[in-house]
Amino acid sequence: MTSRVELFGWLTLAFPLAGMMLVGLLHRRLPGRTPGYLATGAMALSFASAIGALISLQALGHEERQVRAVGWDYAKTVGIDAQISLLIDPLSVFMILVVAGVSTLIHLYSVAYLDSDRGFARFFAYLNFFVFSMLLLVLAGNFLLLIIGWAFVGAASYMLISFWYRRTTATGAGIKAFVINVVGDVGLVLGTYFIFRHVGTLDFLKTFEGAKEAFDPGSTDLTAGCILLLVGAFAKSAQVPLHTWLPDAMEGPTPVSALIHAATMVTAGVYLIARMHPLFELAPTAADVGAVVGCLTLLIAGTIAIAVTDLKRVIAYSTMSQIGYMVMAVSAGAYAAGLFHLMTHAFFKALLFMAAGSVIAAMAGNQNLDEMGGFRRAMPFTYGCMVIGGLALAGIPPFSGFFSKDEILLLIGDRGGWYWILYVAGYVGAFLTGIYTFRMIFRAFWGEPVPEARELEAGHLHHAEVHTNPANGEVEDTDVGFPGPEHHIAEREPAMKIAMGTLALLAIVGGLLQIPKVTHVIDHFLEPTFAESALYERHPSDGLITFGLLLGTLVGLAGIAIAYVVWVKKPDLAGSVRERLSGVHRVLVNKWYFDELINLLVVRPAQWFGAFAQQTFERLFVNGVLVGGATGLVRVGSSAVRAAQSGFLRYYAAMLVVGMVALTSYFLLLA
Amino acid sequence: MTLHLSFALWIPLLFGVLCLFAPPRIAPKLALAGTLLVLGYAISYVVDFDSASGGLQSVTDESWISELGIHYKLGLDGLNLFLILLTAILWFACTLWATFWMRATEAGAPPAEERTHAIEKPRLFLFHLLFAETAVLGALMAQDLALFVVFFDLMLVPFFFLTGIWGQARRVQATMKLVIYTLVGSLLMLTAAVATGVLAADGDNELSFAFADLAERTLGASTQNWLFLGFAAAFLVKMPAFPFHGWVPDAYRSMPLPVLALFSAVLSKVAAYGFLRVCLPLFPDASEHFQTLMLLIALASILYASALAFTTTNARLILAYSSIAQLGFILLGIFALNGQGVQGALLQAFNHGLVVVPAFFIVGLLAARSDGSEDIRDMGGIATRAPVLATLFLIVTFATLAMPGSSNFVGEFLILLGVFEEKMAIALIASTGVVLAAVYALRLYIRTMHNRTGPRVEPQEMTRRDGLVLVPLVLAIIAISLYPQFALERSERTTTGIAAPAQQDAAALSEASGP
Amino acid sequence: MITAAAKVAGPHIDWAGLSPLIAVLGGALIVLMLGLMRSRAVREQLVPALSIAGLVIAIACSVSQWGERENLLAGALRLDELTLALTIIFCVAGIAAIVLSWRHVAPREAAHGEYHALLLTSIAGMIVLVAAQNLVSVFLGLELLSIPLYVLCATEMRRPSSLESGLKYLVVGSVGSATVLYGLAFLYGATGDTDFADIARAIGEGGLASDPLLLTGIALTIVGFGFKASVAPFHQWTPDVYEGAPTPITAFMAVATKAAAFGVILRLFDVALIDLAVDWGPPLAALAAFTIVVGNVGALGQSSLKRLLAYSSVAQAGYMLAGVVVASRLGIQATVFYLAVYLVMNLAAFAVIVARERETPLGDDIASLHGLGANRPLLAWPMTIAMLALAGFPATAGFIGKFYLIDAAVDGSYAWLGVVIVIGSMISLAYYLKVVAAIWMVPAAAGGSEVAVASGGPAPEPVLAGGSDEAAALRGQGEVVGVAVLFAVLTVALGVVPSPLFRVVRDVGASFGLF
Amino acid sequence: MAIGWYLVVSALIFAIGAAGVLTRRSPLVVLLCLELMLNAANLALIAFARMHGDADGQIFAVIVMVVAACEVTVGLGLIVAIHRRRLPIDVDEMRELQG
Repeated sequence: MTSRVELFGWLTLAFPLAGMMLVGLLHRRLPGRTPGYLATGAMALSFASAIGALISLQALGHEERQVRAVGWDYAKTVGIDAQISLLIDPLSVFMILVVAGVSTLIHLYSVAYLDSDRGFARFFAYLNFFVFSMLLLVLAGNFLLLIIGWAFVGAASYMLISFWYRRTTATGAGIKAFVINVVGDVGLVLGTYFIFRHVGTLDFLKTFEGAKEAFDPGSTDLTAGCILLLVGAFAKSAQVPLHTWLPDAMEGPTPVSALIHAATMVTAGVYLIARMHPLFELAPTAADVGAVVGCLTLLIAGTIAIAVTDLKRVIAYSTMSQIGYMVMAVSAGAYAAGLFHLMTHAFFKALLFMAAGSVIAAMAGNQNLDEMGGFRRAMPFTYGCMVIGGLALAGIPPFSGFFSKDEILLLIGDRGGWYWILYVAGYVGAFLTGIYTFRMIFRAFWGEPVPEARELEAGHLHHAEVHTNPANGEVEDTDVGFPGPEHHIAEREPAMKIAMGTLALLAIVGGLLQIPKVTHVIDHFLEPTFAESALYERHPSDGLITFGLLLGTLVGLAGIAIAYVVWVKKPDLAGSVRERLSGVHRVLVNKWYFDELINLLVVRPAQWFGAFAQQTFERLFVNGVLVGGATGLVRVGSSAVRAAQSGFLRYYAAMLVVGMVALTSYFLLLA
Repeated sequence: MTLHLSFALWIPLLFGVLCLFAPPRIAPKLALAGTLLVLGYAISYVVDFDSASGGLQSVTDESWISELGIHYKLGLDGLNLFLILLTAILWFACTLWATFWMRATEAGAPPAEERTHAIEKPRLFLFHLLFAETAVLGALMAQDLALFVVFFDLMLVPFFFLTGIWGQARRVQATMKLVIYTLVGSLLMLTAAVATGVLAADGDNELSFAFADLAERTLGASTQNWLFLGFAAAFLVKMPAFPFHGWVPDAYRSMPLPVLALFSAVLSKVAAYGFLRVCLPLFPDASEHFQTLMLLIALASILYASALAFTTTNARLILAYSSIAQLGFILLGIFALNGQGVQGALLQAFNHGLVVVPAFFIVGLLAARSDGSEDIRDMGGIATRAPVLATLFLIVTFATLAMPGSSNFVGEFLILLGVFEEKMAIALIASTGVVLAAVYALRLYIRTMHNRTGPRVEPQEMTRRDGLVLVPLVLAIIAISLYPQFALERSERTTTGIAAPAQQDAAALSEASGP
Repeated sequence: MITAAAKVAGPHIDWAGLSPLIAVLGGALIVLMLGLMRSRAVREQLVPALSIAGLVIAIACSVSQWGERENLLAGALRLDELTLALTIIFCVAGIAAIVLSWRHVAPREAAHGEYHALLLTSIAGMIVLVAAQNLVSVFLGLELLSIPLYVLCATEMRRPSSLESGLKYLVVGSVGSATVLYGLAFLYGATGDTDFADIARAIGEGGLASDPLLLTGIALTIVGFGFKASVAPFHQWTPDVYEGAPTPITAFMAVATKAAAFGVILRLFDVALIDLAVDWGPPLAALAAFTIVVGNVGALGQSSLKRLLAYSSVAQAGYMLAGVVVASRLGIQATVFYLAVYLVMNLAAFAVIVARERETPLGDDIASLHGLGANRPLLAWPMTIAMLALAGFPATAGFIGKFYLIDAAVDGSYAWLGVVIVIGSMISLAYYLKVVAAIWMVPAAAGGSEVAVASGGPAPEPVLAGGSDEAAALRGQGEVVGVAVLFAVLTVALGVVPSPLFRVVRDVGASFGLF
Repeated sequence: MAIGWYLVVSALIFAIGAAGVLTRRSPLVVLLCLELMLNAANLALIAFARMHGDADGQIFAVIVMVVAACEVTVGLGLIVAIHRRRLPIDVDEMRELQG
């Protein structure tokens, strides 16, 4: 029985890998869209095996639903027990279902969306590789393999962000994302050291078993270790202050943003915290750090999202803020709720990105909200999806986001104590969510139709005659390394329609899995993983529940209302508000100056040191003192000796006599 | 006693001499045959190796100079096994690469990309190349201190010629600087070696330089200290470690590619190997005494070299400095003085060698595509027409920056873990080196392969011929990344044995210092 | 009567023991006579041949005498392995010098008979000197070796510099001998004996340890012999004389004179004055260090090869002095070993210089070696090997020699002297490698015929112009190339299988009965 | 009579000889001074011989005289050769070889 679970686990991993290999090696021979369909097929199979894993796992007894599948010894030496081993338990199965499922749809979407790109095959090879890495991450059975998956997704994200690699903006964003992710990796590694040091094993299950004995409560090592793990989580999940890469990551093609920077990779941090819950529960301080940072992030991101005018960046910041919710949740012990929100968020956020992609396509690659408007009539389907996603995001019942978000807040509120602050902040965040989501929707779809919109209504998809990089306006050709010449919108691409439709459906009904007092599917399913957790499955009082649900709804609606007033009813109001709060607005537009801060604290000093080493230290010390000094000394001696070699015979004789006298007198002194 | 180590050791020299007299058409084939033969031997060693026994295997022990107690003693153990394999692999690869350029020159009218590095006087070149292999193998196989010193210094001779005759601009000054600078260290080592033998013999028992005998005869702490420094000087310069890297820029700029690849991939490893073979077992007290100093030097090398690497714009130098940083990590691992550190260092030595060679070759190809310039400001956008090359380079880059999943990562993981257990602060600081590595490695990749196509750049895919060298190397990287255990399990017994003595008196010291 | 006549028997003379000396002196007389004959064939072919024959016989006799230890001529001379070994060295050097000066200008200008006779006489003087165990015979030998050399230096009478070197050598040399003589006088005065054994006994009886006479004597003898061995600061004649003298004679002096000087130093200090080692050890060590530094530093930046080798010979004298300082059997063996090694290395180098002097108009300028590697392997390789050997690279005799010396130094608790030796070698790399670079890494265009035209120097024989045509060159001066190759091969051979030489020096060491 | 005086005298002669070698520029005079130095040694030898009352020193001295004669001969020969080449008879002019 367990063997079948293992088999399905491996298969889930194997298919994307195979897909990548196939597409990568055969890309020359595969005609037209076949690479895309090949990759999509691989994903579908992977999803199927994930379901297989689910079924065969559920078939197991309640206790043995934690299956270790060992591949081979990886680094089993001098006290280290690193193996290629998977841990297949409800949590990981939950994750692979979400990941594989959403990925399949996004692959399908991309088949159409990137149709005309010269890097079509490469794109799908990367995409498959990413999914493989993500699945590896969530299936990893020990720290080392986790770190590997962790880094692989980082690499994949880098490759996809700078997929249009001839755009300097894209490559810049790519290296930024990668380096920050490496910082996260390092955090993870060091955290692992701290834990390994006491537990003496890298395997998850053994670690969790051993942890209680190994660490005395409140042990500083454990706290340090957990905080370092959090560093990894923050870097990956774009939490303050390691979030700056995520907005830039929007340089990548829209499906990438949908898959990696909304649905899957960025939620890895949430998964990590949930996976490490036994450790975090032993180190409450670290857990609190996580909760607070999550809370901060959701607020900061929410505020920024109101100010930015780049369509995709709005969604990116909303992603940050939603992940803030999840991190807050899992750090505060609301594991199931956090993961539930992770799932629903994957649905509606992917949906939003796809819709945005469709709009951007209609705008011929232009992402600026200021230049959009009035697409409502031109793109009804996209509009519909966008609205559904928006409602889900804003947490309006009965859409999925409503249930997941509010459950998080409920459980946090239920913790009592200072968690009330987080509770309140959560609702503030929800309010902001409503505003920025519908600001985006109103500005893109309502108001006066822009020329592109009119052209589309006239039945012709706008194509820019000169292709430019929306970020910096550089002129581009449409060769490999740049976006392809044609654009594709949902209205005209069945593939995109299917993908978006499915997700829209999920975004609507997804919430029904876990309705307070009614259904507890997720709770029950995940229970084996969190069996020994103290914080799991608390039941808030009915009063709190009803109050929370109401408040959540109201806050969401209020946000939407304000957005409506400001951007539809009185379009000039926005301007005047901006005038009045110009200071605040500047801070928000500059994203709270985080980039500048990091520049000042890290990048500049490093560059300065490099320049100093290169220009000054090398020249003066390494070559000057060490090399030059020695050789100089020898040169001086040489010239001295050769000067003494004057050629005067009598002088030589003199030297001889002098030496003689000196030596003799030495000996006589000896006597 | 078995002879086959000696075969592998002398075959290259033999074939080298043959190359010298063979007709020009045959010579390259001869050289390839020789290196291939050695590779075959090396593989057979790995296969036959018994990882269960910690001791020496397939030992050859003859008295060479009985009057000086110098033995011609060769042997295999976990320390040198994979370095020998590395040497064999890389020498074959580089010889192959070199022969290509020779054929090109004989064909005459070299295409654009061969302007940069065509090789005249191929037979002499091959002789020196193979001579060098013998020297390196000798240094790795030697189980006698004096013999080790002999081969260690001998290594430099062929490289002196290879750089001086076939190098690029300012080659003579560069090669002079290289040889003198590195020999300054080696000569100090010579004295230290002789002193070790003599003082260890200590009059009563007769003079012997065999490692086995020396390890038994323990020296006084103060003696150990200055002897240790003598050896450290040689190894640190050769590695090189900060601040003894003054010779690097000139030498790396002017060496011909295959030579450069070998120098940076193998010779530096021999230096690191020297620490493991000589310093730790023979001077345990001194190793303990200087541990902090060496760790700090390693740390400085990592950070400083990384800083240089992300400021310089010469592609070769970026790789050069990255190697210094990598060697810094290896040094770090060695002087963790515990099993993890040494294991990691050894694995990392193997990995880095395997990675840096294709890296240098790719840089060569890139330079050829950007009108011979090795300045990354003149490159860019090459990936547009060279997807395969780009992919290979991407893999190599990721390996270089020790991305988890690469064997390099396992190496660094073990190294840092080892140091973490000994000196936590140093490990924490050193870990920033990993981040810096990401910066400069990706910078190199992006500035050459990505971004807008440079004005003088003519992107084109690599030829099948280049693939013949690059692809197998990359496959090897992937293979070891999938199963590093393959190397680790074979070296474990020896490395733990080596780290043991230093650890013991580390414990002794702590007890002494403790109440 | 008859019985009376029978009573008056001459003193016992061991002719066999004297045979080498007799062979050399006899040869000298014969060639002197033959030199007077008219026929060119006799003078130019037979005379050299006969002198070589004489030396060969001398070598044969010495070999046959090997193992004998006895006093000759009423204790004036000592026949033992030291004498024989050094005799062989002198004879080999002499043969080489004769071969090199065959078809050379020097013998043509000074008539062949005289030239060779003087050479042989000087060798005889050396033999006497190293065999001497009596102050009188020491002085006799010293002058017998010096005076012919004064003349030989000046034999290229058409070249002013030759005469200059001759006179310089004569004057400074005479000051040196006067000093020695004065020193010997004091030794005699202090001990009342001229025989080494008696002197040693006298000192052994004590009371003389701090006798000013004795110590002054020692000081003066050190100066005098130091001068002969060109120990700084008494070395200054060396560069000038070496440069001015005919190259074959320079080669002979460089090797043989040094050997003779060290021979007598060993005998005097390690036999007669051994008990005062504590007194003369430190100053001698200081002199050695000073010599090493001065010699190596002075050689830097020399453009005349002979001058360069002169300074290098100063440095080498410093190395060998280290072997004397330690006053141990190991030291003696190391010194003698190094003398033998030094012989082969230098003769190879000088042979090449002679060859190039004849082929290019550049004389012994380093530029005369440019492009040698490309065109003249048979000259390039010997010179390269010689230089690397002098620099002490492994796999050459030079390395083993240095190794042995350092071994002796450390063993005699003069470790710091060992360090000085290697520091000296570090500096020496700069100029030895410069020569190698000139051979291999500078194209021939830089030197050769163009310059000949430019400088308007004596036009070289056309067939040899530029020296590109190896075959013609071989016809032109095969014997010189032969010498070069032979000694180069010996250099490498002794570097790889030094054991035979080790056996010889062990016997030599054993002949000193007093350790 | 004390040996000391002899030694003092011989030392003086030796010094004078050395000084001459150092100061005089004509090779002929230099040769003479060399003779002085050698003979200083001779004086010392003979004095010591008297002191020890054996013949070794005196034999030694005799031999030294012979050798000295040879040395001078060679020296004179060289000077003649130099003169023949029309080169200046002055040790300070002979510094073609230097450095």
